[in-house]
Amino acid sequence: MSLIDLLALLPVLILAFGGTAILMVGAWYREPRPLLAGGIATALIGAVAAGMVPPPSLEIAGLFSAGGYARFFTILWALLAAAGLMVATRYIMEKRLGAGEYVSLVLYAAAGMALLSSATHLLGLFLALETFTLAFYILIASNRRCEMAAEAGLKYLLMGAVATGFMAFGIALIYASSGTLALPDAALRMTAAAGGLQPWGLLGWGLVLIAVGFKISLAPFHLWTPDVYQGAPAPVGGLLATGSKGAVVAALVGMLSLAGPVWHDLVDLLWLLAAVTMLAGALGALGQKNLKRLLAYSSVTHMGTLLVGLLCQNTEGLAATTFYVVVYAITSLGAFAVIASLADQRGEPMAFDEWRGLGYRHPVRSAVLVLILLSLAGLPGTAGFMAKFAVFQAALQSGYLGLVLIGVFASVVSFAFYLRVAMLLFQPEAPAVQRHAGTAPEHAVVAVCTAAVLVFGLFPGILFDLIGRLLP
Amino acid sequence: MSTLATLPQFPWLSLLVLLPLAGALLCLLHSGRPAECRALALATSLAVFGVALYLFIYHGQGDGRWLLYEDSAWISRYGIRYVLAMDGIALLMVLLTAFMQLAAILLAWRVERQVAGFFALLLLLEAGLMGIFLAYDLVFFYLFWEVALIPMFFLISVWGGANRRRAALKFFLYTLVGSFCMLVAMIALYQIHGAQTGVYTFVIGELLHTQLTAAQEGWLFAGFLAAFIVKSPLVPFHTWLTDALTEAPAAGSLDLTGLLLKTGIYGLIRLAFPLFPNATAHFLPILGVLALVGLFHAAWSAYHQDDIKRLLAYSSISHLGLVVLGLAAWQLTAWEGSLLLMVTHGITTGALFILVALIRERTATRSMQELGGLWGQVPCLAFFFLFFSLASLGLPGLANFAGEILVLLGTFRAHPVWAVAALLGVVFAAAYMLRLVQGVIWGPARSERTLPDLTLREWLMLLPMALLVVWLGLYPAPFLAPLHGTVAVLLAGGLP
Amino acid sequence: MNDSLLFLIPLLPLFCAVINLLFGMRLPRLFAEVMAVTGVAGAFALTLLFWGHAEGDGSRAVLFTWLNSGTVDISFALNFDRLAAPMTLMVTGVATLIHLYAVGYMHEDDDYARFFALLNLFVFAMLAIVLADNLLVLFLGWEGVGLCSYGLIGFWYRKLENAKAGTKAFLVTRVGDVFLGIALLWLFALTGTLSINAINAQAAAISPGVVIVLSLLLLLGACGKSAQVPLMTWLADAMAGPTPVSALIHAATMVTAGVYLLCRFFPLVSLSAVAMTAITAIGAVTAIYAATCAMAQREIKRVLAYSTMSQVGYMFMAVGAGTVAGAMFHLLTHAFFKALLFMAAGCVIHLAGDENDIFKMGGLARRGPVELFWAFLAGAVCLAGLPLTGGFFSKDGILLALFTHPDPLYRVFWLIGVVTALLTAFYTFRLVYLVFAGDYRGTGHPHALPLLMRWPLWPLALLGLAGGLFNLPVFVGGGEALHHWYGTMAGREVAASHDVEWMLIGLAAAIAAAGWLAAHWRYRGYRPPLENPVSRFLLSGWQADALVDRLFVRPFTSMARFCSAGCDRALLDGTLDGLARLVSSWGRMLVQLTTGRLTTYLSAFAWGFLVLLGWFLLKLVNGGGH
Amino acid sequence: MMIPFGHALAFAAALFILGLTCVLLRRQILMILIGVEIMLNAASLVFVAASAYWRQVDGQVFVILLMAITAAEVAVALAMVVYLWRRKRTLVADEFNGMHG
Repeated sequence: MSLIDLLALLPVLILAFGGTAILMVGAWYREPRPLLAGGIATALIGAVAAGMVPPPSLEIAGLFSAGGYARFFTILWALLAAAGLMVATRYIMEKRLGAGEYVSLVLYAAAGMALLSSATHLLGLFLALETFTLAFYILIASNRRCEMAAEAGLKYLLMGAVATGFMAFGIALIYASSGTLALPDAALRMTAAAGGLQPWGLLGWGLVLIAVGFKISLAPFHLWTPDVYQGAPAPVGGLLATGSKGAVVAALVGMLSLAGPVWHDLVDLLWLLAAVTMLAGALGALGQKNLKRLLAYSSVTHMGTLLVGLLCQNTEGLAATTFYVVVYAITSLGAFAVIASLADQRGEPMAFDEWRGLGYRHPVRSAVLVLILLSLAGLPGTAGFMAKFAVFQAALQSGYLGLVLIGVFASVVSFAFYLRVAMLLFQPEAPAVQRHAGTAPEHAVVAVCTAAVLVFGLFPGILFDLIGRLLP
Repeated sequence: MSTLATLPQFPWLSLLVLLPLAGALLCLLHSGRPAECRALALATSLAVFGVALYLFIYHGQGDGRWLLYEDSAWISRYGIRYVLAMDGIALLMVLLTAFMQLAAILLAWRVERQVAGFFALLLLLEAGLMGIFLAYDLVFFYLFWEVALIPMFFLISVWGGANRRRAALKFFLYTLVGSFCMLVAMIALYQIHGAQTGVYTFVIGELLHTQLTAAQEGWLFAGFLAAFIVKSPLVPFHTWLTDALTEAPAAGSLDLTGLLLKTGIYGLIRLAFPLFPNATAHFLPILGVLALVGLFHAAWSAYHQDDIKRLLAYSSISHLGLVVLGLAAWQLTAWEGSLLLMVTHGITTGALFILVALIRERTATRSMQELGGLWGQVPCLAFFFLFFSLASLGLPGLANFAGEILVLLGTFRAHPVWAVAALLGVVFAAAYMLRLVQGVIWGPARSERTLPDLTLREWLMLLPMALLVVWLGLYPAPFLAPLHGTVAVLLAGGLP
Repeated sequence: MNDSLLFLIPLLPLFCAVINLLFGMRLPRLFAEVMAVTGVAGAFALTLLFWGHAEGDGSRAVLFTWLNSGTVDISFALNFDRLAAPMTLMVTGVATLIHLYAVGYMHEDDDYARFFALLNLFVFAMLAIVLADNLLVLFLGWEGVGLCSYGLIGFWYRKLENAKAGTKAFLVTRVGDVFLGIALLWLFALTGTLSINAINAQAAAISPGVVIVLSLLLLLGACGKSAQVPLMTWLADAMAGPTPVSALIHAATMVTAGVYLLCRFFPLVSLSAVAMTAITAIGAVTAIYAATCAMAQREIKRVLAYSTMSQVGYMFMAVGAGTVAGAMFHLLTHAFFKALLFMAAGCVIHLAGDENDIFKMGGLARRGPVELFWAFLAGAVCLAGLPLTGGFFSKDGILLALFTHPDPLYRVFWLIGVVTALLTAFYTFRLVYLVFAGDYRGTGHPHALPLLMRWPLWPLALLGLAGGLFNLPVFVGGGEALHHWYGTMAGREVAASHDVEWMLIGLAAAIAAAGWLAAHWRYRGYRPPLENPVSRFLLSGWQADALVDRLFVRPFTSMARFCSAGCDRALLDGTLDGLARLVSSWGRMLVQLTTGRLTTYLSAFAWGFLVLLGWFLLKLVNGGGH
Repeated sequence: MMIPFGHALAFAAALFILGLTCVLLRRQILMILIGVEIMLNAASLVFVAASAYWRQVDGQVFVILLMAITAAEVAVALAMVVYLWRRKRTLVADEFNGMHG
């Protein structure tokens, strides 16, 4: 690896080495505040580095890209990590967790996600994916005093391990059929591959799809999602819902923009997956009595909708998908941040009973939560609407009317369950108990997310233009 | 596009939308101080009314072109523009909205719970309605179309009656299904137009001349129709309205019946008809029959109600059936009648909803079985009740009659049978309205308690409405004047 | 004088009505009363003042444009012509007297402001009908009188029955209004105008079939307002209102509006023989129907109500027989004597201690002031058609017109008219005997009669008795003044030989005498009312209410129940709820997959894998096929 | 001489299925993890075989890294197993079903 490569990799290196440094310091110095501040600073520096330091080459060791697209997501995930840490501060201190470990794991995860979003090689993809997945295994179960966290950790771990198996085998088959792991070629050569091997390659892509399906919770690989969301603490859940899914999707978008044709063969499968996922998520959320589980199912629907965008196989669809990912990440993070900011010694408010009438105790955050939920549902004026609009637009352009109609149905159902929560929050008869007032960093994250939801909702042009320039 | 677009002018239309929005934000900032919120809301809606009145007086004369037009780039990626445009019809609806909103604010004066939220939602609703009436870009229109639902949803679900949550969800989801159908149709139209001309735009005026096959046009029209018919609402898509109106708080019912319902019909006029002229031509007979069915069905159903609010909800549906019938006749006079009737219905039924709220405040009931004899107890209130009931049943000289007779005169020329049937409906209107009056204000007094008659605030709400009802009934010309040109253009299949 | 000042005639009562409505309760009682009387009396005076404007083609006044849209251009316009002028004079004149009477009648009631406001408003609306230049203004008045009638019938609203009677009146007349409305729309579509004169002028150009239908529609509209068969059921119940109301609205003016409408459109209606026959037939049926009902009634005002229907039936027959002058003549005399009868009946009820039942009266000639008896008797002889009274001449004119009509069918109508006259004489004197003869049978305490309730009877009595002078037939030396006044509007010239005329007059006199004698024989001494099926049948107005109830009201209410409960609640809401339940049951089924057990999740993974494999194999097979 | 590539693939596929079957049928967390290891090994096998087939080194590099990752994963997994055992005194996967629905 040359110096140029290292320089190009600088943002990720900052995250990784910063994480390591904080881990080491944390071994001796157990005061959480400075460690967290250091972590946040590291993440921010990483983001700044990704934004400010122009990469000397657009390609790193043939594994990763350092192009605008990759850098954009690097910034996004680094910022997300910073936000995740800000939200986690109180959690770490109240639960007396090892701050060093926590911070370093989040930074590692961010590094992994950044790498994943910039992978141009199946090896890089695999490595990056495993990096942040491993971090999440630990993060989810990090609170050793919590029964649910342990259970969630176990479920995510075992499922993740099986997914890794599928992923590895899938990549192996792709390699076997195409003879390369570099991304455009691995897909492109498949069509040209010797007749006997081509089906293996296709199967390989299918297996990769299953693994990806697990990561981004496509039905029927989504069953772990509600349990893990519920069990994981909200700060981790926020990262899990946004970063880990977003990074995978970002990688998919990158892969697709490089290697279109292979998807052609997978279209019917993806169509089915998208349809089933949208429906399963929406319908599953309908009967939920727990906000975090509801968010889990809602993320399933969203991933189904994303898949519709991916299915379009054109720049329109990819741009829409990218927009969707960014918006979804921000919105979702906002939701988890609100939940985390309300957590107190009773834990996080989760069951609907705990939310009932909370709007009268904490009007601002409840209103923000309603706004975020409406954005998730896709109310015009919020970012969520523009995202859905873009995806449906692209899908209609590509002739997926059926999917759009299913998506519309899912959206209607989504509105039903989001609005039920909104009503719950402002239900007048039963004022809820006072929850935590939240800390400044939490409020800051919530505020930024809210602002982003509105700004990207009313002036989506900013983000669209950026994406248009970045898409490879 | 109009040449007006190039002229520099004060952005009155944006002001109409932004003023209430700003008022809503200010209200939220003053939460916890009810008196200030009330004053703020009142001041805002007065200002909006002032602007609307100014526009009516100084920009109300037109020969069918846009009276005002604002245009600037917004989301260029999808050719979505920030276009606000006002023609005669929009002007009338804006005026009605501003006027009714004043009444709604006054009516909400006595709300005690979460005052800031209530007024903020009312003002947000006003902003949404203004946007619906003024937006001239499909996506921009859709934005307001949906945004207006949210405040109403919360008004119902938080401040409503016993079954409020169910009603609110039903209201929202029902209309949402329609809206989504419209959204899909909008995007499809956008793409078809873009593919044909290479110009990807959502501006309504530019989409006007898209070449569509019969099947395409039919499906797209159906998509738009789904949204507007549910909102109007035409039977059999009306059950959300009866529930929502019954459960909504007083000011919510007022806005819902007086304004929100009009958006459906307005959408038909502004979007569905001009965009899909051929499909419209095919569909008009069906629309007429649907309208008639609605007129009768609602009138009959109204007769069977005991809850006076529900009765009024049905009466609204019945009246809107007549409005739609006028549109279906596709006749200048009928259209102008329909539009006038939209306004007058808003005022008369709105006033009745106000009165129901006042009665409810005094007697704590809305059941006709428990009411009666109010004339002896609260004569002024009862007088207004009688007055607006008579206006509602179409007594000549009062507002509704002017609209109704124009609808009928116009409709008869095109479809005599429809007009005759609609006239028969008038008997039923009298039947349920008189049953209502009989149940509420005549008969022996139901309680010994002395009830307070109208207060100054209540007079302030009702008296202007009553005067307006008389004015519109006897001399609607100023309100018809802005319509002549616009309607003629619309009937010819164009837009200003 | 400026023609547009004509508007003062209707607007003066309107102005007073509004003042009374707004401020009546805050001002001294005297002020309200003076306001009310002034409004009507002023209108009367103005009518006299403007009388000259009616000559020739009359005068037209336009106030301002009411509706203006496309080809529709309708103004508030009045037309004061030869047909309208006498009617205006009668309406304002009778109304003035009745208002004066009402001041006395209401002097113990606290709700006087509403009463006088409505009464004045009524006069305004009635004048709008009479003076209307176009159909829409006429319709305004048409509905306006209906409204006032509604408000005044239910004036004592605390008794729900009164309010219900008002509602019934409004609804039944509204049914008639629908037909008038259809005619209005159709006429506009045909002629492009709503001006009555213009329509009449163009009437000849309308195809005959359409004319028949239009005429029948107008007839049905008239039936509603004038309580003719089949829309007659409301009038008897309308007697629940205060007596001045019955006198003004339900005897003298509003119920004759239908006749006036037909006269207004006579040029149109007379084009169709079928329609004319229908009008006559309706009139004849109503006349005999109402007369039979009146014979069995027990309440004094109901007797008079049925007699009103019967007499209006005569007027319809007159129109049908083609003589507008005859119809208007009877309309005027009837207005005088029937108002008189009602007002006198009001006095009677006062004296009998608010007792309505004539079987619980008796002997009132001695108990009350004797002048009351004479006033009542004056009205009664007019109604019964005793020779030389106004009613005699006007009724005889109608019978003559029927008799001389070229169509032989009209002889049947004439016969019905003669029989009705007999019945009329009988029930009129039945009433007189039961009320005034014999001993007092009631228990009520008489109220004092204010002076204002007594003296307005005299001018009316005079007008009623001498009313024949207005249109005295030529053969008895009269000049047929009214007929000549109407000129071209008078309708068919009724021509018959003097022999026939004398024969008919003799017959009429004989019939009136026969009716009186029969009543004298039956009721000279008091006998309790008959209780047999026939009398019950007649008492209930031939069970018309029950019939309407069964034919219309009950189907309507069950339809309403079906629409609301069956269709909306059960069907539509049921479907929606079912859909919602269905979707959420899918949700529940799906959620059941999330068992919480890892093995389930892993097997879901495996199922997904299997589907993939299946799809893959399918692809392979298909791909191999190519 | 080389083993035909097809044979290697078939064997690896069989191994993968075996591993998957193990994952699906066993209830013990440890056994499931072992199943996963078998699946990963099947992948490694394919990589090695393909590497030989395409005469490239990429596949072998992947195998090495795969081993490393597997090791890391196993480390985390075993720590988790110990932790779970301490909490609940059982390692049957289905016993951990506190959250569902």
